[in-house]
Amino acid sequence: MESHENTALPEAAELAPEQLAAEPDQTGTGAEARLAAVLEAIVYITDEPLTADQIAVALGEPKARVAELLDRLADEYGGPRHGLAVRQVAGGYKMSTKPEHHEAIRAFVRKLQPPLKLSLAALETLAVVAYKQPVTAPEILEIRGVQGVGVLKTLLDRKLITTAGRKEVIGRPILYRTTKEFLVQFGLKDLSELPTLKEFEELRRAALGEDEAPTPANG
Amino acid sequence: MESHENTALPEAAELAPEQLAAEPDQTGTGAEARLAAVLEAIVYITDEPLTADQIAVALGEPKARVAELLDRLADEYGGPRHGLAVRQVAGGYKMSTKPEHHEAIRAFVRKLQPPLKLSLAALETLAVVAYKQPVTAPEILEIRGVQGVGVLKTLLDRKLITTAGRKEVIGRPILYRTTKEFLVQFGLKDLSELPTLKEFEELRRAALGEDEAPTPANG
Amino acid sequence: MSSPLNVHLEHYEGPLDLLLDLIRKQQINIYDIPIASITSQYLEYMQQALSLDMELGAEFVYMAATLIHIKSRMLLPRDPALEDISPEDDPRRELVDRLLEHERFKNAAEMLQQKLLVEENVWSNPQMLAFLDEAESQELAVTLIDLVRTFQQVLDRAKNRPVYAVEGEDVSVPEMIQTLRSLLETLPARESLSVVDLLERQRSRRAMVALFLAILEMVKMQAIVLSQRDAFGDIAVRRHRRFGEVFASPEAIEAIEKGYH
Repeated sequence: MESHENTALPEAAELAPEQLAAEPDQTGTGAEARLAAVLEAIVYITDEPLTADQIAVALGEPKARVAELLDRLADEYGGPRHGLAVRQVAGGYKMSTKPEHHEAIRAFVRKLQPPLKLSLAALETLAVVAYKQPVTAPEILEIRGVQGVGVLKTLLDRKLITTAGRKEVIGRPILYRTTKEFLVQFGLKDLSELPTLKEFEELRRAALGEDEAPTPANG
Repeated sequence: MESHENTALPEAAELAPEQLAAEPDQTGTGAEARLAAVLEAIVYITDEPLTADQIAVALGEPKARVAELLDRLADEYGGPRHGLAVRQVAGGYKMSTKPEHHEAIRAFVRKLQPPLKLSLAALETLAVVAYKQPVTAPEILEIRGVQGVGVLKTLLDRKLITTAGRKEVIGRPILYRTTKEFLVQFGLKDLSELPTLKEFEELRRAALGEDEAPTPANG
Repeated sequence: MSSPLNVHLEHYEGPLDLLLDLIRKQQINIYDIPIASITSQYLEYMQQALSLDMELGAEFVYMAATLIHIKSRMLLPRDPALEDISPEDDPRRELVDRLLEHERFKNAAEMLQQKLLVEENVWSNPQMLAFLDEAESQELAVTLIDLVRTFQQVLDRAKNRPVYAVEGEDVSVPEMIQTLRSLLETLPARESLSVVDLLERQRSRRAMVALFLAILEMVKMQAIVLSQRDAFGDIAVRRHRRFGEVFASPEAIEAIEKGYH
């Protein structure tokens, strides 16, 4: 229950000394290397280019020294072994990928097998199909209370749902059900492994009971 | 806003090794340096730790070579001159700042991700899931000796645990296991990196045996 | 003997936490717990907690009973002859095992907390977005839990949706009985419908009320049977064995129609 929200140093030092202990040698090259390391981390973490002056002031270090180390950092990353660059942009320093690798990176991102990602509308529709299957498009609309048949196509394209005949009512609408791919994506052996709404409700109610509502005296 | 458009590379659509090397020197170290650079860029941009295998497949490069270069990258960033680290987390590689510079960096961090606040009850439950997985809610209650499954929902909501089918006993209770997100949030390479429960026991016994000092009142 | 609890009453998550604290604070050998004094300290804690209106779960009471039981077993003299034939386990054994197991997980929780502490001081700044299509970046990585949660939210939304007053959509109780009747007729024997589902399918509050009354009427007519597996669980509707009989005579429906006009 303890709060480590603000700087956790005192505690931290005793908890994981080798990882968090900051100080050791402040002299000579040790301090220099340390400042260089901090500058690298700062250039990495900030999204807006910061000037050497801004960084120096915030760190309480001499401006000349900071500027010199930043330039050295930019030089080092300039070498061909690095896919990253530290460039001067708008008077400040900023880390980014090198332009000559952008095609490679973009192709890489395209080829990545991403985790199952769905828009909220698609997720809602998938959830309705999963729990109400077989189910028709009008029934899905009815439950979701939102228009949007486009997402059905998305789900069909992604092979997460498929058709399952027609419902014998007026208009004979197509029925939809989830696929084997759906089971694979959600790590299910079969549909009976889907948590029931009741189970989910129980957890939710329990969570409310424990976290918020003060339990009445003596149960 | 940014100029990744001025790429000199022609279509690097399929990332065959020959195509990756833009410069004339196609042999030996040139291609190697280029792959190393691309790997650095990839580790920099990805939001989720990717395994060497995933990266190798997407790049169409030999796995062993990619793994070796990634390890070398991690080694290089391990040095004290670097404020960044390439760490193995959740089986993959992830770039981040080093923990020992946190005080200096904190001032520059814009989007402070909210720290993962977990109650002691939640941490205990998480520990039980981590060590006993896959495990059911009743089994967790048994070990903790406390009623209350509400924390399970907290952990599910935070994606630290997920369901893992059902146990084939009466009632078919849901099984729970920890997620990749759990490894990421706790900075674990994989589950085997957790100390064994026996080790905890030994630590405690050693502490009691050598040192008769009263255990500090916790709090 | 002074109690370790005198200073202030700590809050314990459960009885195992309380027992462990008693044992560890007094540096008691966990393999040889003086069960009589621990039991009295435990009961003293419960009494104090009670007097302060502190909430203690049922598991605290259950543990008290367990402690007293162990204590009584330890007091009972054992026949030495019998002891030779089948030596009895230490009555404390099971409790000690549970305490040790619990303690191991408390330590594991502490270890996890330390790991979190380190991670809180590490920052990442992934730049993936620049390389993603806009559509992709708006999508969410989803898991099974998201699926259930989303479905729950859809249903909640459906329940809270403003009821549009659709003229002519409103149904009377007799009409609803007919609807239910045809739904149930096509249902395989022994299968049931969910009342929650049926209610959710109604488009207006009036229709929901009509459905509800229709169900009650049909129970009275012995046309349907309601069952509920768990308290607060969903209610299932299935055909009564007299289902066919009831609807064979038109009088039954007529009587209801009169009643609602």
